[in-house]
Order: sequence, then structure tokens, then C-alpha cells
Amino acid sequence: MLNTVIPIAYALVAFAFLFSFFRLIVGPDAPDRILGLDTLYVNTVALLVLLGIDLGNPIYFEAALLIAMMGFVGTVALCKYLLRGDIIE
Amino acid sequence: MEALIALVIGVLTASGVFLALRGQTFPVVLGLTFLSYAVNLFLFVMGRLAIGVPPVISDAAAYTDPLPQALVLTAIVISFGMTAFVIVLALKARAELGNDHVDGMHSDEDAAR
Amino acid sequence: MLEFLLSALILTGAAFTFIGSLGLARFRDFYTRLHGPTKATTLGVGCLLIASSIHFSVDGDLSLHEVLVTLFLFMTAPVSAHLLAKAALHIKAKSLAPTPDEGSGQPPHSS
Amino acid sequence: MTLFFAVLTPFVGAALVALASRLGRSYSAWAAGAVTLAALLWLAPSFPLPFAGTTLIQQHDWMPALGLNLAFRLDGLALLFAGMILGIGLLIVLYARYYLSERDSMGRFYSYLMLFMGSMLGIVLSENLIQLLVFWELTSLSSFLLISYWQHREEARHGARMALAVTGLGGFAMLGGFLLLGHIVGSYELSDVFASGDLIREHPLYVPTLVLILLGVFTKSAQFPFHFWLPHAMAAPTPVSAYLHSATMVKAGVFLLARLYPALSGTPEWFWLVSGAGLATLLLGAYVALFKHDLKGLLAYSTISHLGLITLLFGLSTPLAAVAGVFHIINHATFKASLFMAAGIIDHEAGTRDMRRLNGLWTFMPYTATLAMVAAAAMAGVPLLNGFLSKEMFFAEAAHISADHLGGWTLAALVTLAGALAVAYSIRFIHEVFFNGEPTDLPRTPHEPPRWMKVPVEILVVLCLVVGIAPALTVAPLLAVGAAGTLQAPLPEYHLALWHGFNPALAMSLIALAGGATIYALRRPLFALQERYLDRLDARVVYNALLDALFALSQWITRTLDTGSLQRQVFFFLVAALLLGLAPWFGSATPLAGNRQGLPLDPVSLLAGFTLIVASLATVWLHRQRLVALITIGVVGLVVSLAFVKFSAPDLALTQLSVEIVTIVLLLLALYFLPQHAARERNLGRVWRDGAIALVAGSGTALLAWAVLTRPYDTIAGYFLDNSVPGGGGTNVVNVILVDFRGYDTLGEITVLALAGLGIYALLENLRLDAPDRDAAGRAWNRDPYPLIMATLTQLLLPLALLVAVFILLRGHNQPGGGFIAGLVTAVALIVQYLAHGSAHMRERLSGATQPVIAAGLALATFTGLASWAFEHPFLTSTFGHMHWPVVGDFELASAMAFDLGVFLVVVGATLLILVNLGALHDSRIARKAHR
Amino acid sequence: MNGLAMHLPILPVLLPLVAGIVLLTLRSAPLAAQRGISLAATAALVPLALALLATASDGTQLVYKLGNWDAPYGIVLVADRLAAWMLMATALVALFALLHALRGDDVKGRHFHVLYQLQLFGLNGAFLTGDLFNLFVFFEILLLASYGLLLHGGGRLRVKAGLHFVVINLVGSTLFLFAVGTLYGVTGTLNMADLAVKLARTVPENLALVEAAGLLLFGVFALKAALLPLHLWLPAAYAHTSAPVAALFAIMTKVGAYSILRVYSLMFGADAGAVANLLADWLMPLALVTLVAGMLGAVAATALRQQIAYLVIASVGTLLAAFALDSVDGLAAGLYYLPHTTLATAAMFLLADPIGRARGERADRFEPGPAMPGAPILGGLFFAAAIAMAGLPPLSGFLGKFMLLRAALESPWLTWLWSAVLATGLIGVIALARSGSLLFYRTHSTTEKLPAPGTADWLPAAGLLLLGFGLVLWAGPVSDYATATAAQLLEPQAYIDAVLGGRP
Amino acid sequence: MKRLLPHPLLTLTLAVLWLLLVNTFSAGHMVLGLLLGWLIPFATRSLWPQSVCIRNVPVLLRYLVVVMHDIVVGSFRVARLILGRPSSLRPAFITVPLELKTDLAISLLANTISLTPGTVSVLVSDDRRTLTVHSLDTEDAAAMVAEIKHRYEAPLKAIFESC
Ligand code: NA
Ligand code: NA
Repeated sequence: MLNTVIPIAYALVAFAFLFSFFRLIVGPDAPDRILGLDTLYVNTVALLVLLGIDLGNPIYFEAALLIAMMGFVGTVALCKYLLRGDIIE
Repeated sequence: MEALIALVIGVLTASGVFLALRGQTFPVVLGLTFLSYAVNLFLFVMGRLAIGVPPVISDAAAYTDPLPQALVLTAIVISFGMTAFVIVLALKARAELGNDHVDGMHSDEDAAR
Repeated sequence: MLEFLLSALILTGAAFTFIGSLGLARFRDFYTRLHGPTKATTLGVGCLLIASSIHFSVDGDLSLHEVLVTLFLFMTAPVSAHLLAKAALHIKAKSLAPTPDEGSGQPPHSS
Repeated sequence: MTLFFAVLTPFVGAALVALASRLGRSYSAWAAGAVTLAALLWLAPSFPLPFAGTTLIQQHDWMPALGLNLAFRLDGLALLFAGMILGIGLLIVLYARYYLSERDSMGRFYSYLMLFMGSMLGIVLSENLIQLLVFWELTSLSSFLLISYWQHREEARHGARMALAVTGLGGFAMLGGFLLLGHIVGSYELSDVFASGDLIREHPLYVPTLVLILLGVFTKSAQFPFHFWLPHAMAAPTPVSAYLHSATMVKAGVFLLARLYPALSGTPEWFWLVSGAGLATLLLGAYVALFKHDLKGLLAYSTISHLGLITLLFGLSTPLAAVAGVFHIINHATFKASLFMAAGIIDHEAGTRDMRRLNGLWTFMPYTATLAMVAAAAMAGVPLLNGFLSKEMFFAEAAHISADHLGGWTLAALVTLAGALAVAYSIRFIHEVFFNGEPTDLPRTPHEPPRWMKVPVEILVVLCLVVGIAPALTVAPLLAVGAAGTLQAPLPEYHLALWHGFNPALAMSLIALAGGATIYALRRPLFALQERYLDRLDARVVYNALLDALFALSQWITRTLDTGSLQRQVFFFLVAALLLGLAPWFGSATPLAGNRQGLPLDPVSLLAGFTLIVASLATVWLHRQRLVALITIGVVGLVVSLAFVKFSAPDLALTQLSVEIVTIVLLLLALYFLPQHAARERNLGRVWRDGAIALVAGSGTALLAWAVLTRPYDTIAGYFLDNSVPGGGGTNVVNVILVDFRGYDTLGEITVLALAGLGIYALLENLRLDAPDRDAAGRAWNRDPYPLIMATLTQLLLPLALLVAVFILLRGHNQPGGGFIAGLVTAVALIVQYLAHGSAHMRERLSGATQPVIAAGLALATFTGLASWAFEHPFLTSTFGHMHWPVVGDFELASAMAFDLGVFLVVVGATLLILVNLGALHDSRIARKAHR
Repeated sequence: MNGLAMHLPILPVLLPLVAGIVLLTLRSAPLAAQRGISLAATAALVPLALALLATASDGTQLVYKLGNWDAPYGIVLVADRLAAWMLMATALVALFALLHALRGDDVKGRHFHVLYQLQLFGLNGAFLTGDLFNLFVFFEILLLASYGLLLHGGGRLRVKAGLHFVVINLVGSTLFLFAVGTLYGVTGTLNMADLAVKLARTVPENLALVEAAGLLLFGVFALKAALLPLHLWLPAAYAHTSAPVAALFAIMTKVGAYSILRVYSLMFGADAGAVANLLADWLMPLALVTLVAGMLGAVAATALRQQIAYLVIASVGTLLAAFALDSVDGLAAGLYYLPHTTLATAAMFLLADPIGRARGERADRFEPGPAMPGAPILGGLFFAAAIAMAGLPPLSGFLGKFMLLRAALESPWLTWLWSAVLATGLIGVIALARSGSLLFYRTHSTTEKLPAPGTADWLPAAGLLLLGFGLVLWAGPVSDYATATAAQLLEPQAYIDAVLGGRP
Repeated sequence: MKRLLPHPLLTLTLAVLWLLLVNTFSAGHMVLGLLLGWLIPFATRSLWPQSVCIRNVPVLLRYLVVVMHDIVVGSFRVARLILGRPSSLRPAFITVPLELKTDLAISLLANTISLTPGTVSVLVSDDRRTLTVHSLDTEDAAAMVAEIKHRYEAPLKAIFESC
């Protein structure tokens, strides 16, 4: 059962990835693009979790954790840039 | 898969080269970042591509080549330091030269000398 | 039974991930786009993480560290969304609904 | 050692003389005299040897393996020249004492003079050719100093540079010539060279050797067409001219002709080149001398002419001609030195050297006039004076050769013409200076010079006379020994006497005397002709044109290459790299792809690859919208980390992810101070060109990667996999490589990071940038610097993030992670606090001292490495062990962990240093404003 | 061997590193203390280099296995004659440049001494390493330190030059990694001795690939060495940085030259089988063109420091022409020329500083200026330095040139090399005579208050010149050592055996 | 005590998180977890708010359950809207008057709103008296405000603002 579910899940997440990327490229405004990037990061977490389950190797967990953390930091920094220009003031 | 990776390395290099040849500091920095992606990926795949065999000793039968990974790690750190430096230098140049052209000029015409 | 649960979780998770991003791609203004990723995607990834946790716990030792990522995502997603919305409001991104004033948060007089 | 010391003495003396000048003006002169005498004394004991037919050779090892030793030689020729150099040198020292004015630095003058004297002495006493060349170039250098002695005068500076350039040209050519000669002979020692005369002359490299050496000779001895520097060198003080242009510098060239005569002469090439140049110089010099209004100019061209004469004699390649050449060297030195000194006296006393103004000085300085007249007569070749004797020998040889060679009497006629011209300019020198009416408009009223200024002239003039009258009793032994030294063979039959009976030579002498008088009498139409047409013909014009061309060419090439454009540099480098990378493939049988089995392509990878490519191209396309480019490049970084994950490199993925975010934060910090948008480029040609280069570079690297990836390879990786646990105590092989197998790389890597931090810190000091008060679209910034929700919640995240960092640090040795990633996570966690709360808030709560953290990290890593010394193991040797504590249980401790902790600290310190200081740029500006 | 002697090869690397760390720790200590530490650490490099020279002089190739891992798995340091030679040159230049810096340049910005020590760490590490990737790492260290030093003090032109220097070198580093990566991808090793063994066995189907990697590596080294047309970074960088840094940079181009010599004698030399003599067609023409272009640049220069910078380029051409001869005599000539040109260039840069200052606002520009105070001593030293740089007797430049020309006698490049070397020699004389004459002779009186140079202003330069004169006085032993070094480089098997311990 | 152990609750939380992180529940890691749980807050104590007071733990637990339930429900609702016709949406900005005073409580409320049915917190007014929320599909704005205040704000006030 997992063998059929996982490819479907891959496909769904891949499309999610593509949609986010589409928004990132198309914009039109900077917040749209940042939101696209942020979602792309979260999609990547999903992808990594899937990969971990698929390969049966828990070694991808740290990458997922870090992506979640770093995606957040990136979004915060980019938003702060839009709001204030100077991100560390 | 090898062809895709080769293509990706090529695109990264091409983007890096094009941007590194621009006249303003910011695209040059982006170009250098691209080049470091390209070369890190290149150096990494010199250990050949392998899926699901990370070089962490377990009861697995095979492992990928760990050496290029260690080299790339070193290279990433170094290029991070370099990128940071060049970014700050770009700011310094902006302050000293009055604009963000790499040669301290305003127009493309001047730069095309 | 367990495999069924696992499959259901994975499928649900993937589906929500998909739907969240679909909303991002589909909707017509920034503020409506914001909802998909903030809720659906977060829940989707959460489901996948729980699936992973179950998957690895069954294979060997208890694997609960996925909870950590989930926790982390649930803590950060709303903050990101808030900041993004604030930024959009600041740059006066196109909005289907009349936008409130940046300082007081009051709706514009016209509405 | 005596010869070596003789040469060394003037060099050491130069310093003494300079020091002596501090005691007083005369002390320099005394010291210089003493130095000259000392050199003479070193040589004196050896003087009898050449007369006894012995050649003294002294050797000292210097670079024996290269055939370059200090080797000195005292034979007849060397003796003759050494005597002239020191003897006339002594007279010059005396003369200059009175010549130089109060304003001139005595110490500097005599010091240069001693340098020059030592160099000259070195040339003539050298046994080794390369050593000879060393002294040869030293004469050029010291004469540069002497000629430019009056450096405030433009003609002195120009003259000196010209002399240096022309003689420098010769010197470099001669270096080539000597190297070839040494190559042919197998030794640079003159003894060996003399013994290999036939070998040399028959060698295929003979002609290039000869030409190169002659270039040296001709430039130094001012032979046509290199003669032009000499008149300009007259800008030197007259004692210098008297010394350099009579007995020494210019004689170095003819000395070398004489020196190498046994080895190189006797071939048609030698004959035509040497005597051809000599004849041309003889005639040209004599002709031009006639028209010079400047006394020293006249003497200079006369010198050129006489050097031509000597050169011509050596070119004739007969032993008798060589003897005549040596004889004329002696005679010319005596009369020309005295004439220069006389000219100097006139200049000194009358304040000008212009013969159009100098008239009738006989009435003011009859004694000096008498001396000058005798010397001039010697120069003209008047009987009873030494010049007559050697010139007659010259005429005889010319006549003799003319009889033998094609062209019949042409040579005889031409040398007679030259003789006539010499007579004419000698008459002019005497007549126009001492007679010819009253002086016009002289700066001062001339009178006789001080007593001791005349003495050197007197001595030389007396020598001219006694040699001229009784050669056999005076100069004969010296000439014999000098000629023998030249020929390195038994001397030919010759007879030194005033009267040789009626012969062609006598006829030629008489014709020359009569002709000279006639020419002088008819000088006015000649002068008019000369001034009208021929004055413009000057080799200096060619020299200047060449020099101008050199400067123009240099400037053109340099400016064409170096426009100060970075883009150009990068472009050159890329093109060079492409050429280098592509070159081996042309005409090579190497196939591009190998036969290794690849991995299948899966849809998700394809999607990721597609995303990366689109994001890259989007970045390139949108790079002028900078924030957008930053976001798209973020995607690229993310996908690259995904590739690391996919292909079994979790450590790399973690590192790439963390670096990515820090880089984006950095770029955002920077972007604030940079333009948000860039204008479209107007130079589309450049865009296309760069696009093409990018395409080729991209294809090149893609193909390179493809070529490697499709090939099998053997690697040393197996060793690391096998030894990681037993030898390194860790299961994460990448980490074990980083902290153990190749810990040295890592030490270097963290040093780079520390350096980046410190360098940035230094860069940021005093950096002031204008902070824009509104964004790119012209909107004012948001009023809320620290949004509440962000501030509150990021604070909650800090301990969590730090916990993760510790986790990553501690497990790095066995699982993906390690000091670097942990350091970045820590730094990022702290940076988020800065983002949320601002620098001021953080400064209040956290000591901003990141540099001690860096230092501690570096120190920890280094001293962990050094600890292995205690166990007599090399630097960075690791150790590990398993511990058991109650409650806690089993765990492993490895020295590599301490090393990794060092890495962690450096990363945290450096990253924070960079980000926080960059973030504080704006802050400091506000603070500054507030302060004002 | 035990005690410190056992660790001799790594001491020249660790000493500056530890000094750098100590200086960073004590960054708020009194200036005198910081200077003392920096100076002591730098001075101590001289006896260390001497000890290594003494050890290497009998042909010993000390191998230091870092982490006690055997080559080719771990990184090794190899202290052979060449490495010791480079260390010596570095130590001497560094010491005198530092002495010059102590008269005030070191306090014009932050962290001068830390950067300086880490620069030495990078340089010495690069000269000693036996591992290609480690060479990359040390290149980066020395580059980043040099960025910091180059920009030390700031100023418009300096920042622009620094930006160019940094960017071009970053592109260069990228290429380095591409080349190293390819070599690893084909041979599976990084140790240079092991690479030499493996490269010599290159199969025909990998030949072009390996050659491409080898040539790309050459591109990198050529950039560092400032070989035409990759020299454009150098004139501005050297001309606009501070004097002691420019003097220290005299050794920087030599790192490129060193790497070319090391890599192409060891890995692509005559014994390298299919990949033998890889550079044969490239190096000599490029070197000669560099020599000519450098010298023409020196003629075209409009200021003294710019002129010296171009002379550096010319000297790189000369040096690499010597190496390109690929014979014992040729390499020996180059190895003799190397310390000469390093010392002379450094001295010249150190002199340009007080000269520029003594000329007031004219600085070192080639235009008539005020009569400078201290002209006799500065002029005398300039004269000596110019003689050395122009390759005139009796200084070491002449001997180097003599050895080079002599070595070329049997070369097919004889005519080209001789023409280039002799002609540029003359051009150099003309250029330097012009600048000396302009700076020292063509002066006018002035009311400008010009500072008279103190002893400290010229003493380090004089010291360097004196050292250069030592190369003349002891030309015999020095050239013997250079010849022995050359012989050692052309017989790489001993190096390989020493590193790999005789393993295949 | 306060000084040495600034945030006992946090220490415990971190220790638990550590065990989650290392995925091992050995004694050694418990010790290490507690150690880190103490060390990290201690080392960063200057960056922490004076203290977080939590009363009413049962309310907290009930609140968590409610929120989790709402997240799931809210996600399904949003999913339906996403899959439906975008033009049928009725987006609106809604102003929620705030009674909460503390930073933490306001932030948590905002977060909760963002995670639950069709709303995202957009803005806290400068005077902190109102919270502006964007609603994806608005039927009755007033009812929505009431629901938020009742369902989330009240318990949060009870948990964090009753000391
Ligand atoms: Na988020
Ligand atoms: Na140099």
C-alpha cells in the first residue's frame, strides 16, 4: 500500500513545489514572492520527510529541521527588509 | 541523472559567469555566489552520484565517497567567508567611490572603455 | 492497519501540502493567497511528520523528534504569515478587500 | 689578492672620500689622492712582471660552478691601462680640487670619481669576461652619476641618461656576446679565450658573438652610429670630461678591442665591421669637430674621431696596426686630457666655452695658452709631438693596407682627409680662443688659473713633448709591453723614431698639415654650408625619435591592456580559462564520455533540476530588480541543498542551508545601502558578448562534469571508510575527515572565516553610508521597527534553536552535523534576535565581544592539535576513548570534539562579528547624527 | 628525532598562527606589546627557515604527517629544498616589511598584526604543503589575509583596487576548485606525490581530461603569478596599498610561480608519462610576453609605485621564463632570481614610501617636484635598488640574468629569450633612469614644509638591499643551493618516495 | 534560586525537547538534557523576558486541544475554499478589539488566529487595542470577532494574565 501511496505523495508534493515556485517567479509583488519562497521551504520539508520514509533512512531529519528553521529566518529577514529596509537596526 | 547534474552545473556556471561580468557590485556578488554553487556541486559530484548511501558508518553495505563531501564543506565555508568579505567590500566601495559600479563609474559608456 | 494509517497520513499530508500551494498559485490577491500556505500546508507537513514518526518508531526505537519539527512549524508559520501580511499592507499590495490603516488598524472610512 | 685589493681600494675609498668631506672640502681631494695612490701601491710590486714577459693571474672562487670567478690579470695591456687610469686619475684629482666651486659637493664628486676609477681598473685587470662586464657596467653607472653631477641642469640630466641608455644597450649586447664566447670556449677566462682563437673564428656562432661584443665596444667608444651620446656627456664638469673622454670611459671600448684582438681579429667580418665603423667615425668626428663652437664640443667630436682612428687601426688586423693603435691610445690620452683641462681652465676663468665669444685670450693667460697650443699641436699630429708619431704609424698602415686591398688609395685618401680636418679643428681651437681679436662679452675677466690647477696640464704637455721628441727613450718600453699584451704574441718589427725617411706616411702627414691649414682658411663658406643644411643631421634626433616611440608604444600597449576595468580582467581570465580547458581536446583521441553506468532519472529530480534552472535564469534575467534576484537565488541555494540530500551528503545539505540564509541576510543588509534597481544596460553588444562567454563557460563545465561522471575511478576513499571508526572514533566519515584525517584543512578553513570576520571588521571601521529614508518605490519605511508578534515569538524560539545547535555540535562526529553547522545555527538563532529586537536591545544584553570568541575558537582548535606534541605525535594527531560514568552510562570522548568546538566558536564569532557590525552601520550613523 | 626538532616542518606554519591568535586575544594590549609579539614571531621565522634550509641542503626531504596519517590519506607537509628556499625568502621580506610598518602604518587600521601573521601563516602553509587541496586552502588564507592587508588604511583608489583584486581572485579560486575536482574525479587522490604517480599512469581515454585539469590549474597559478594577460589586477593593487603591504606582496606573485614550479615539475614533469611536459608549449611564450609587457608598463608608468608594480610583472616574466627552460640550469637561474627579485621589489616599495612622503603633495608621481629632504640617502638607496631591479652589475639582478641567459644557451628558445631579456633589460634601465632623474634631479625649491625622512624610514629598505648584496657576495653557495634545488625538482621520484614511503 | 534557575518550566521543556531531539531516552541523555535545559536559559538569561507566569494549567490544556481541533477543521475549510471558485470568496479585514495586555498573550492570540479557520492576523494597532485580521471568506464579521474573543482570547487571558 505504501508503495502506491508514496509515488502519489511525491507527485502531490512536487506539484505543490511547482505551484509555490510559480508564485515566486510570477509575483507580482515582493510579498508574493517571499510567500512563494517560504512555502517552497515548507514543501521541501515535506519532500524530505517523504524521502526519509521512502528510503527508510532517518538521516534526512536534520535537514528537514534546518530547512524549517532557515526558511523562517529567511522570511523574517525579507519581510523586515520590505518593512524597514534596515533589517538589523 | 548524471546528464541532469552536468546540465545544472553548466547552467549555474553560465549564470555565474554572466553575472560576474556585470558592471555593478551587486550582480557581481550574485555571480560569485552562483559560481560557488556551481563549483561546490561540481566538486561534490566528482565522488560520483549515489543515492541513499550517506557516508555514516552503519551496517550498510556501501557508502558514497566521503572525501569530496569534506572538501566541499571546506569550500562552502571558505566561499562563505569570501562572499561576506566581498559584500562588505562592495559597501565600502559604494562609500568610497560614490556609486556601485565596480570601477567606480556611472554609465556603461565609461565602463566600456 | 498500521500501514493503512500511515498511508492515510501520508496521503492527507501530501494532499494538504498540495492544496496549500494550489491556493498560493490560484488566488487573486496576496491576502487570500496567504491562507493556503499558512494553514493547509502547515497541517500537511505536520501529517507527513507524524507519519514519519510512526514509520520509524515501528522499525526500531521510538522516533519522536519529528514532533519537534512540527512544533517548530506551527510556531513559525503564523509569525511568517503575520509579517508577510504586514509587509504587504506596508507596500500597499493589491487587495480584494479594502485595506485598513497601517497604524491604527482601523478600516478605511469609505467602507 | 693584490690585484683584487687594487680594484677594491677605490670602491672602499669612495666611502672614505664621502666621509672625509665632512672634515672639509680639501680632505675629500686628499683622500681621493691617497686612495688613488694606494691602488697604485697595490699594483706597484707587480709592475715589473709584464716587462719580464710574465702575465700575473690571480683567482678567487665566487661562483665556480658557473665559471664565474673573481679572476684578475696583469699583463702588458692591463698594466698600460692601469697606469693611465691611475696616473691621469691622480692628475684629475688634483685638477678638480681647484675646478669645483664652493657650491659643488666635493664628497659626492670624489666619491663618484673613485667609483668610476675602481670600475675602470676592474675592467682592465679582469681575467674573467663576465667579471669584466660587471666592471664595464659599473663604469656606465658611475659615469651616469658623474655626468649628472650638476643635476639641476637639464642637459646634464639628459646627457647622463643618454650615455647610460646607449652604453647600457652595448652592455647588454656584450653580455650576450660574452656568454656566447664563453659557450664557444667553455670558459670565461681570458687565458682560455686567447688559446681558442681559431676555434672561435671558425665557430658558427662567431658572427653573432662578434656583432654583440662589437655593439658593446662601439657604444662605449662612441663609434658611429652610436657616437652621439658623447658630446651630450660634456654636460659633466670638465675634470670628468677630461678623465672619462680621454683616458678612461671611452677607452674602455678600444681597450676591449685590444683585449679580444687575439681571439676575434683576423677575419673579414672583423675587418669590415671594425675598420668600417672606425673609418666612418674618424671622418665624421673630425668633420663635425670643425664646426663646434663649444670648446668641449669640439674636443668631444675630436675624441670621437680619434677613437675612430684607433678602432680603424685595430680593424686592420695587422700586428703593426695594433701596435699603432696601442700607441695612439697612450698619446691621445695625454694630449686630450690636457686639452680638456685647458678647456676647463678657460671655462673656469672666462665663464664661457663658446669660441665665438672667446677671443684673444693669449693676452690674459699666455701660459695656459702655450700649454694648450702644444697639446693641440699633438692632436693635429705636428712633428716633435707624440701625436705625430702614432698618426704617422697610422698613415703608414693605412697606406700599406690600401695597397693590398680593393679600392686602392681610397682608404689612404680618406684618412688623409681626416688628418687634414684634425689639423683644421686644432688650428681653430688655438686661433679662435687665444687670438682672433678681442673677447666679446665674457662673464668675467680671464686670468691665469691657480698654480696647482696648471700642474696636471703641465705634466701631460711635457709628456707629449718628450714622447714626441725621444720616443725610444721614453715610451718605447711601455708601448712594447702594452702591444705585447694586446697581441699576446711576439711583437712585429717596428721602429719608434721621429724620422723614417720619405715615405707615403710622411707625404700624407704633410698633405694633412697643409690641407688642414687650407680648410681652416676657407672655413667661412664651409660654416655657412654646415649651418644651412647639415646641422640638422644629428644622430640624437634618431635617438630621441626612438625613445619617443618607445614611450608612445609603452603607453599605448599598457593603456590598451589595462583600462582599470574589472570586467575586462574577469573577461580575460575567463577566456584564458576556456582556452586552457579546451586546448587539450583538439586533435585528441580522448572520448568525451566514458562507459560508466549512470543513475536513472526520476521525476522529482527532474522537477528539482527544472526549478533550479528556471530560478537561475530568472535571477540572471531579473538581476536588476535586486530583491527579486535575491529571492530567486534563494531557490537556487535551496535546490542545491536538496541535491546534497538526494545524493547522500546530509552534512553538505545542512551546511549549504545554513550558509544560504546567512548569505541572504548579509545581502539584505548590504542591499539597504545599494540601489534597489539598476538601469537597463545600454551596451547590448557587451551583453551579447558576455552571454556568449557564459554559454561557452557553462557548456564547458557541463561537459567536464559529464566527462568525469561517465568515467569510472579509483579513490583513496576506502581508507577513510575503513579507518573512520577504528582510527578516528567517529561514524560520520565526513566529519572525521574534517576534524581528523584532514583537520589541517579545517584549521585553515576556520582561519579563513576568522580572517573574513576581522577583515570585515577592519573594513567597516569609519565606513559611513547614507541610509535611505524611503524604499525604492518612494514609500517611507514602516514605523514599527520591532513588530510585536515577531519579537515575542522569536524570543521563545531562541532556546529551542540553541538546543538544536548543541545537538548538531555534539553528534557531528557520528551523525550529520558538527561544529560548523552548529556554529551557523547558533549565529542564525542570535541574528534572529537582532532582527526582532534591534542592535541596541541586544547590545544591552549581550556583550558584543565576538573577537575573543574567534580567538578562543582558533586557540582551542590549534592547541588541541598541539596537545599531540606531548605524546611525540605530529600536530593534530587525535585521540579518543570510551568513558563510563554512573547514571550517565557509556559515552565517547574524542580530542577531535575539542577541535570541533573550536570550529564552532570561530563560526559563531565570525558570523556574528560580520552580521552585527554590518547591521550596526546604520546604527552608528544615527548615533553620530545624534551626537552632532 | 624528538622534541621540537621532530616538528620542525610545521613550526613555520604554527608560529605565525599562534602569534596571530595571541595578537587577537591581546588586541587591546599596549601597542608596544603587540608590535613586540608580531616582530618577535616574524623574526623567529628567519632561524626556523635557516634550520629548514640546513636540513634540506643535503637533499633530505622532511615529510611531516599531520594527524599522523600516512600519505596519501592524510595531509603531509614536505620540507624540501624548494620549500625551505621559499620560506627563507618569505621570512626575510616579512621581517623587513614589518619593521617598516612599525613606523606607523600598522595603526592606520584594525588588526594589522593579526592579518600580517595570518598572511605569513597562509604563505608558509602554501609553500610547505604536499596536498593539492590543502594548497587551495592556504591560497585562500593568504588571499583573505592579503585582502585585509591590502585594504588596510582605506582610501578611494585602494578600495577600488582591493575590490578588483578580491573579485578576480574569487573567480580564480573557483577555477582552482574545478581543476582540483577534475583531478580528483579522475585519479581519486589529492596528495601531490600520489597524483604524480597516478597521473603518470594516465590511460589514453583520460588523457585530454587530465590535461585540461592540469592546464586549468595553470590558469589559476598564472593569475596569482600575474602572467599576461592575467596581470591586470596587480598594478593597481600593488601601487595603491600601503608600503609594507606592497613589500610583503613582493612574495605574493612568487606563490603563483612557486605553485607552477612545484606542480609542473612534480606532476606534469618529464617523468610524467603521458602527461609529461604539459606546459612546454605555454609557459615560455607567455613568460616572455609578460616580461615585455611588464617592462613597457614600467616605461609608461606615471608614478613610482605603479612603475615598481609593473617591474614586478616583468620580474614574473623573467622568473617563469627561467622555469620554462625546464633544465637544471634554467630552474637554478630562476631560483636564484626569485629571492633577488623579491628582496629588490620589497626594498623598492619600502623606499617609495619615504620618497613619496618627502615630495609632499606630488607624492610618488612622475612630475617635477620640490627638492626633497633626505635626497642623498633616499637617492642613494633608490639608485642601488634600481640597479638591482634593472639587472645591472654588480647586484644580484645581474647574476640572475646572467644565469638565465647562460641557461638558455642550449634552448630552442635561445633567440626569443635573449632578445626579450636583453631588450627589456635596456628598457628597464631607461625607465628607471628616467624616474630617478625625475624624482631626485628635476626638482625646484619650495615653500612647502616637507618632512625629512628619519632613519627608520629607510633602514628596512637598506636592510633588504644589503641582503640582496649578500646574494652577490655569497653567490657561489647560493647558486649551488639553487642548482641543487633545481636538480631535486627535476628528479621528482625522490620526493614521491619520501612522501609515499616507497609505496606504489 | 531564581538566579540560578531562572526558568524552571523552560528547563523542563528543554530537557524534554532534548530527548525528542536525540531520539533516545537514556539516563545519560536525561542528565544532559536537564543540564542543557539549565545551561541554555542561564547563558541567555539576559535575552529573556522577566518571567512568564502560567496559571490555570487545565485551561491551557483545554485551550491546546481546542486550537488543535480548530486547526484541523480550519484547514479543511480553507482546502474547500481553495478547491472552489476563487471568485466566490468574500475576503475582508476585520478589526478585533483586544483585552489582552501582555506581549506574549497578544502574540499567541495572533498566532492562534492565523492557524485557525480562514483568518490571518495582519496587524496589531500601534496602541495595541485592536488586532486586524484578514478573513478569507467572511459571512458575518461581528460573529467572527465574537467567536475569536470567546474561543481564544478569554482562555489566553485566564492563562497568562491572571497573576
Ligand atoms: Na512559515
Ligand atoms: Na619582483
